[in-house]
Amino acid sequence: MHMEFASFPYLSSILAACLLGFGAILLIPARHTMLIRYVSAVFSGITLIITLYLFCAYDKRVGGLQFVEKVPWIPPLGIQYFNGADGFSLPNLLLTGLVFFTGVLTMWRMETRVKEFFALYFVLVTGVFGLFMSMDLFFLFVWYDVSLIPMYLLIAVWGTTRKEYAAMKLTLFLLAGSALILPATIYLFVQSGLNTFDIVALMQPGTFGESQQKFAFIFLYLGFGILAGVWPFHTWSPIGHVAAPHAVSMVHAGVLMKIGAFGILRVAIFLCPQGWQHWSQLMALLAAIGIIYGALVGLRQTDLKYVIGYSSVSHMGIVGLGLSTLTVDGLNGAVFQMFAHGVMTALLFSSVGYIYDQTHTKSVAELGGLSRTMPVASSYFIVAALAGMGVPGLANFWAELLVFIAAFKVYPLRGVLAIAALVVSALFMLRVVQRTFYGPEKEKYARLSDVPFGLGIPRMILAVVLLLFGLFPSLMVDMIETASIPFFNGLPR
Amino acid sequence: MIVPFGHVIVLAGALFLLGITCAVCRRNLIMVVLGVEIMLNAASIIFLAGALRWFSMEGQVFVVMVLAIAATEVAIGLALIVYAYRRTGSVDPINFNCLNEQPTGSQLAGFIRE
Amino acid sequence: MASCWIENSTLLTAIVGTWAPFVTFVLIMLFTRHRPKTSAGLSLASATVSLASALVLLGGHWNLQRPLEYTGRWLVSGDIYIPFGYLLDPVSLLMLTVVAIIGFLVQFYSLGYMAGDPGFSRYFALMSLFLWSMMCLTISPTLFQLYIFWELVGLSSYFLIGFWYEKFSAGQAGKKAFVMTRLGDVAMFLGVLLILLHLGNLNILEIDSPKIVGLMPPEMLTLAALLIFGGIIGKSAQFPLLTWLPDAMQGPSPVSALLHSSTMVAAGVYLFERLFPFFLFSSTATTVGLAIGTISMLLASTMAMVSRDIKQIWAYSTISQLGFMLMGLDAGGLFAGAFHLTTHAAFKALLFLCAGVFIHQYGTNDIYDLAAKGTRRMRVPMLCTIIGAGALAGLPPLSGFFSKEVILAKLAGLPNPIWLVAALLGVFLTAYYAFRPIFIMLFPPSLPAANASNAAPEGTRHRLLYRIMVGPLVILAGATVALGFLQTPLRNFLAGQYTGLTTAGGAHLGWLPYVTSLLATGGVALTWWEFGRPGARQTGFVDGIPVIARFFAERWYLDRLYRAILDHAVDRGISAVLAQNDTRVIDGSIDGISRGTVLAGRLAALINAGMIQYRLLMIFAATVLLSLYFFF
Amino acid sequence: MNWLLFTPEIYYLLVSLLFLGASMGGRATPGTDYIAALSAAAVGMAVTAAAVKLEGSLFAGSYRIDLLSQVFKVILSSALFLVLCICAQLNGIRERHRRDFYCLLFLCTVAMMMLVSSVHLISIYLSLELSSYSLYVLVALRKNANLGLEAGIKYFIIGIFASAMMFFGMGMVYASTGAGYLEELTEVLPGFVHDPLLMLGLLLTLSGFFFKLAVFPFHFWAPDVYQGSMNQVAAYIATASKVAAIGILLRVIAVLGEGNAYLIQVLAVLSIVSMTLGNLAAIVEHDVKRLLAYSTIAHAGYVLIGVLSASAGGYSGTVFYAMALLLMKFTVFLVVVQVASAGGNLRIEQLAGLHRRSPLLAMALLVAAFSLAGIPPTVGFTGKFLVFTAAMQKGYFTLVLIGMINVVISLYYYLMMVRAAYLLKPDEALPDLHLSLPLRTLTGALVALMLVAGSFPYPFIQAANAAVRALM
Repeated sequence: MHMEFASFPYLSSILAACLLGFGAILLIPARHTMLIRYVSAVFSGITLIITLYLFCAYDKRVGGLQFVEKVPWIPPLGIQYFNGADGFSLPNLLLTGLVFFTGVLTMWRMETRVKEFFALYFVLVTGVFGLFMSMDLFFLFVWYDVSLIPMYLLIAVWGTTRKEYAAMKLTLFLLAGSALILPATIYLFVQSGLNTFDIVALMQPGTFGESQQKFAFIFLYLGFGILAGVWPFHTWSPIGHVAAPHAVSMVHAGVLMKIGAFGILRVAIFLCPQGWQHWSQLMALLAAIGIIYGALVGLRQTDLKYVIGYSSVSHMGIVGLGLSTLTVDGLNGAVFQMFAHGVMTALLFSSVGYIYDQTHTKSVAELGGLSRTMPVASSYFIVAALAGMGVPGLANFWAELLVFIAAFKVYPLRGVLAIAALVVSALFMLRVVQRTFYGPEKEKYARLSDVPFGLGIPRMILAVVLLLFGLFPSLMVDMIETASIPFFNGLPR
Repeated sequence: MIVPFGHVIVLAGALFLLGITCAVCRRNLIMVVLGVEIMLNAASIIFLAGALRWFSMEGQVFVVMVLAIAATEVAIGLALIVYAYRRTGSVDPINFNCLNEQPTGSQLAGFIRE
Repeated sequence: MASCWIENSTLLTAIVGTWAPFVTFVLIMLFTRHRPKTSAGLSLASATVSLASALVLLGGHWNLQRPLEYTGRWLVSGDIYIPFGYLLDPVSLLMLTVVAIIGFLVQFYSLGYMAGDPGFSRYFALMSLFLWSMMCLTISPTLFQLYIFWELVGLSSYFLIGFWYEKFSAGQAGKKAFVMTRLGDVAMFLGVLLILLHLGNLNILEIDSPKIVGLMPPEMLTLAALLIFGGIIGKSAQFPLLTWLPDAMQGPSPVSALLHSSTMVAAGVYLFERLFPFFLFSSTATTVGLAIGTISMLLASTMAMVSRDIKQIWAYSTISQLGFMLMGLDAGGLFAGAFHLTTHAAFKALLFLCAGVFIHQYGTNDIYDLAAKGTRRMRVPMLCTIIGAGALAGLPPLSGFFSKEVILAKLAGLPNPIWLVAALLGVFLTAYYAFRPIFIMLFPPSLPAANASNAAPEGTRHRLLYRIMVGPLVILAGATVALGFLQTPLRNFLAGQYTGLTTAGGAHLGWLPYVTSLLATGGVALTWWEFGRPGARQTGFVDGIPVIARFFAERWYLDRLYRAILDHAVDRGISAVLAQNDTRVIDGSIDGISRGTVLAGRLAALINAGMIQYRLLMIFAATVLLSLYFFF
Repeated sequence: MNWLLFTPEIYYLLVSLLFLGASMGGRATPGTDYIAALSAAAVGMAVTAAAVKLEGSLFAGSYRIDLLSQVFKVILSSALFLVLCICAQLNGIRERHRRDFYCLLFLCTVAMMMLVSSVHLISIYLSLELSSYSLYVLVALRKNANLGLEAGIKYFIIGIFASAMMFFGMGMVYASTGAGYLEELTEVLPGFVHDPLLMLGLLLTLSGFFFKLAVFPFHFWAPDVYQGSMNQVAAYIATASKVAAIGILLRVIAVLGEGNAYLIQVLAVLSIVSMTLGNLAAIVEHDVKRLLAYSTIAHAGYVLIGVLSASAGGYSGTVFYAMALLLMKFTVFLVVVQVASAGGNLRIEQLAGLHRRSPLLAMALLVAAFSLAGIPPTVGFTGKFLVFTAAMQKGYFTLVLIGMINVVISLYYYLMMVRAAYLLKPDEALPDLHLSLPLRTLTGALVALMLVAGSFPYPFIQAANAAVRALM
């Protein structure tokens, strides 16, 4: 067996931290809930630190894949345990670390079946991490499924509204996506004739013919697109968001939907660039519809989480639009948007989580005047809502800006439609803010307490991240460019 | 071969079909078993035809073997049927269809529908 | 940023001046939320710094030959280059100074006005946020930067309008303001993108240079100009997006004074000034702009004539005056617009601050109520209001007279006389509505007993607050009077801008000033007749025709129209249909598939449920089918 | 003749005869009998494992010992051992029938071992019948006679019907080619590809294996038999019997080989219908065993995908799949046997609250269900992946796609089991389930094995490859 490690296996140590955390949680007796929480926080904190380190340690001048780890896994089929990080995956890894850690803190006060919850949560995140770092198609698929399956129990056991229905729907939907991905993956493997699942090897120009690329691309696009909330395959997501417990909503909207978009990028676009060019019109159309549609439907929603859910559909449409533009800017914007939207939704769900824990309702109509009782919790929500509206100074603005510029250049009409949706998204976000936080204080909520400092930490982290990348977008875009520009230069013209 | 091979095949096929008809149509477990025996015999005819056609003894060995097998089969079958007759007083296959209570499925369907 | 930014004193001044408020904002939000005094001190200090730096910059570059531009990399993605930087030229320096001065005065005033408010710290943080974004907007060298801060001033406006968020209507008004300006912003964004598409970058100086005509086809240029004008319409509350501004008066009065009269809403006009040559390249765009300006001016005037709310009257007058500015600019008078912007900033801020004093004292916005409670006894604010209203009405020798005169002269130079006529009508109406509240407040039908409420509030604390508030009034009143006489130096100062540009010089008509002042006086006189003279019924001539009065008071039913569109077409229309589509069609078909699967499952189970022989038959049949497959 | 080659079979036959003798006389001693059977099975496993490297042929070449057969024999002997592991409480049958039960179980295992070694039509038919007869009786042994009897009769009738068809088919094959040995068939087949008689004969011949494997349309016995027979027997049918059927199917298909487009197409049709029908029917099923029967039918469809790929990869994938099936099916049955400790049937709702009653069993059920559904990183996924890859190499994209869609459908009912175990609250509080230490170890080991073999499948794939090499 020939192994290859470029340096200390940082990427594997992220996975190891997750798995060790999982094992530790399993070993702790279920009644020591506090210990389980601390263990979870520690291990998730470790992953955050490693991802942060990787994000900073990545050498942007060299670019390309770094922190590579390669171990043969199933040699007859050319399957390798092949991890690497590049400008596309690092933002997502960082995002996962952030959401993971803050998610654990958000669920600090949860009391039911704590042990099982955190164990499953760790499994979920392991899959997500694995997917973002894997450069082997087989492993990528494995991680994809690993990250989906715990969702069922996480939602069905700890969820709230229509939880079983939502959990079943979500699981089947996403598995249906994988039903499209796996055949296409194997198809590519077989057609390449290279007997390898190595993405780097498969993405060499000329590996696949044009018709093969077109054929495989549409399967991969739709398969991953389901997870990315591409219209009209988005309906699982608002329902899932609503039903899931807060931390799971955070991971779900913040990271899981990114998996879909990342899959489109890493698998579909990397391996089938000609297919990408062929289908980009369709991608742009679906994305533009998704953006407007999500915003307009969000306007009608009365449940806080539904609102966020539909805003996610809209925002993921922006990612899709960026991916469809076939430009560097579009890719930059799309990846940036993955990150920014992830942090933003995580912040939204985290805030809603706190509010729900206090008031026990998510209905916009019942809430009101919360700014008075819990100004800090409200301001976190408002910050995230502003980010969602694309207000400058927060990370989302830049991402959307890049995508819109690219889209406007390439698809003027669809670009204009998408940009017009900014008004609607502003309208529905502000409407929620207005009805939930403004207005006279309600008697029944007058006695609720604001976020204590400790519980505020996760939201603080997320808000600071939003602001940081909002003020210094170069930090992110320079990173993404190390991947997007070489990728474009390598494309066959 | 005196009789053309094709004729033997047709004969065997007809016998086989007869056996199947017997097994499918008769409302009596014993007759069902008998029908299957007829099917076996039809197969034996084919083997014999094959043996003659290829001048090999294998086909006849088959037939000998299957005689034994058929005997075993009938032994087990009759044991079961007699046992069944003792318990239920009937050998009508229709009386042996209580297992598959119709799945209601309404609960699951309702769940899907919600 | 240029590597030697420390050494370059101009740049350093600019950076310190613009970013000090931001630092304040962050400090207040993070650390001093619960220490109002510290927050106010910080905020005022940063406003002082900004003011000082703005004055230094203005003084240091009074004789600026060509624009100074400093840019540094902010974001590079692919072929998009977004710099952050500073563009110092007469237009931006003048605006910067206006913003800094009024910002400083209003913050000082707010010490008194907002004293004791639970959100005191938050207020100053938001004011600093606004100041920062407004200043950065002013000195933007690229349209990107301008757009970014354009959005940010909108954001601070949203928060400040909804400052008293417990009042439901305040939050609503903030939302309305944000969304309506967003509507314009989207248009502007598209226009910006269109320019980017053809020009490759968004440097304002390049956009203003004649080479753009070669780079953009004329129809594209017109389209871009019109789209950007959409942004101006939104921000400056012009027709048809004008209804948010009166509602924005839900915010505290100093906010109205700073944001919603003198600076933020003027940002639209400022943008026009920035892209002045660009707009002039497209005659269609200027004509549309002229029309929009005129319509807004007249429309707002009519609305102001019937309103009873003092702040709303001034808000309408703001719309109307912004319309005036746009008319002047569209007529080709850069100086006309800029000068009126400056004088308007002074006198409108003055008016709002005065109104703030009244409201603070008596707790009502209604002019009749105010009159009945005895505003006329508050001598200084009353006098200042009269000065401000005089300037607004264009009475000589107040500044408003001079700046309006410049605009009218430009309009007179246009071939079509209708614009001049409309503008003169506007002058008359302005004088009428400006003095209507004055006379109502000066001559209430009955006065409460003289001692019941003293002119100056009692108590030392109250007196202190009152003094704090009155201070800026006096300064602004002085400015209102003085600015008119600074016309020539300002004209010379601005002459450095866009030197290469030749525009149709305004006709210098000797009779115009007289006609203007006559009309203004006439307006005032009519008001006096209706409201001021002893025994007046204090109802305007419009009130005599209820239909029209109602029409005006309802803002020409524009608000209702929008509401209806939003409620019926968007909310209950498209949105509802789409939501239904989501649950019925998409989810429905998915649930249908699931149901179908279950149904198929039941069928499949049925196949497996028959008696033994039936199964044998099935086996046989299936085998026969399969063997048939062989033969065919 | 080298009788050493025949050691495992002889061993199991002897054990079976011993139990036969014991059943004729002496009082029933359940405890001792159980220990004896279990240790006999354990020893048998060792014997079979020791014989794994043997090669040769017996009985005039009609019986081949090679790596393939030996690997399958190891799997079969471990299946027997595993099934005996959960026979500690044989509440399903009368005490006096215990020895008969063991006797038949061992006898059946012998028959299956012979089946995977058979290379002549006669030996195939003989061993197939032998194994079936033992099972007919085993099914009918159930104490709750109406269930067992009905299941037994159904199994018997459908079984003999299918075997008659098979025999008829063999006759046609023989008559048209004159070949009795599989090897001979290999040689003569290319000349007869367009002979409809032969094709029909082959199809009918396969029907016997399809019956064992529960492939449509020969699957009709499965739901009733699983439901009617007692839990342990159902477990045995679901594991050992399937493994043996897969083994012999591989041998036969390897002979029919490539280039037989018609047959491949028929297999593809059968595979698709089996998966779809099985999965659909399972959706509305509430009886766990019946549900498992349908899932078996579906799995037969997946197995066929590997078989019809007719390539080394497909065969080795199929062998891997057989091992995977044994593991995961058995794990579910272990849970069923433990939860329904009284020996009755189990409805899904009765799994309620399992995660409290026994977290270990709940987890085993969870992992096994996901493995059955084919979710990574479990062994079920790896098996499916191998099979699908092989099919794709032959260009059967649609087949793989349909297979994946079926995975989605199947996930629904597997999730229903998981849901019951983790979500539902039992109507009345049920006592905790205490497993004995060996059982706990066994359960843990099974779970670990499913995960490990799923994540590190390479050694297993190597073994499967080696076994398959005997076929090529």
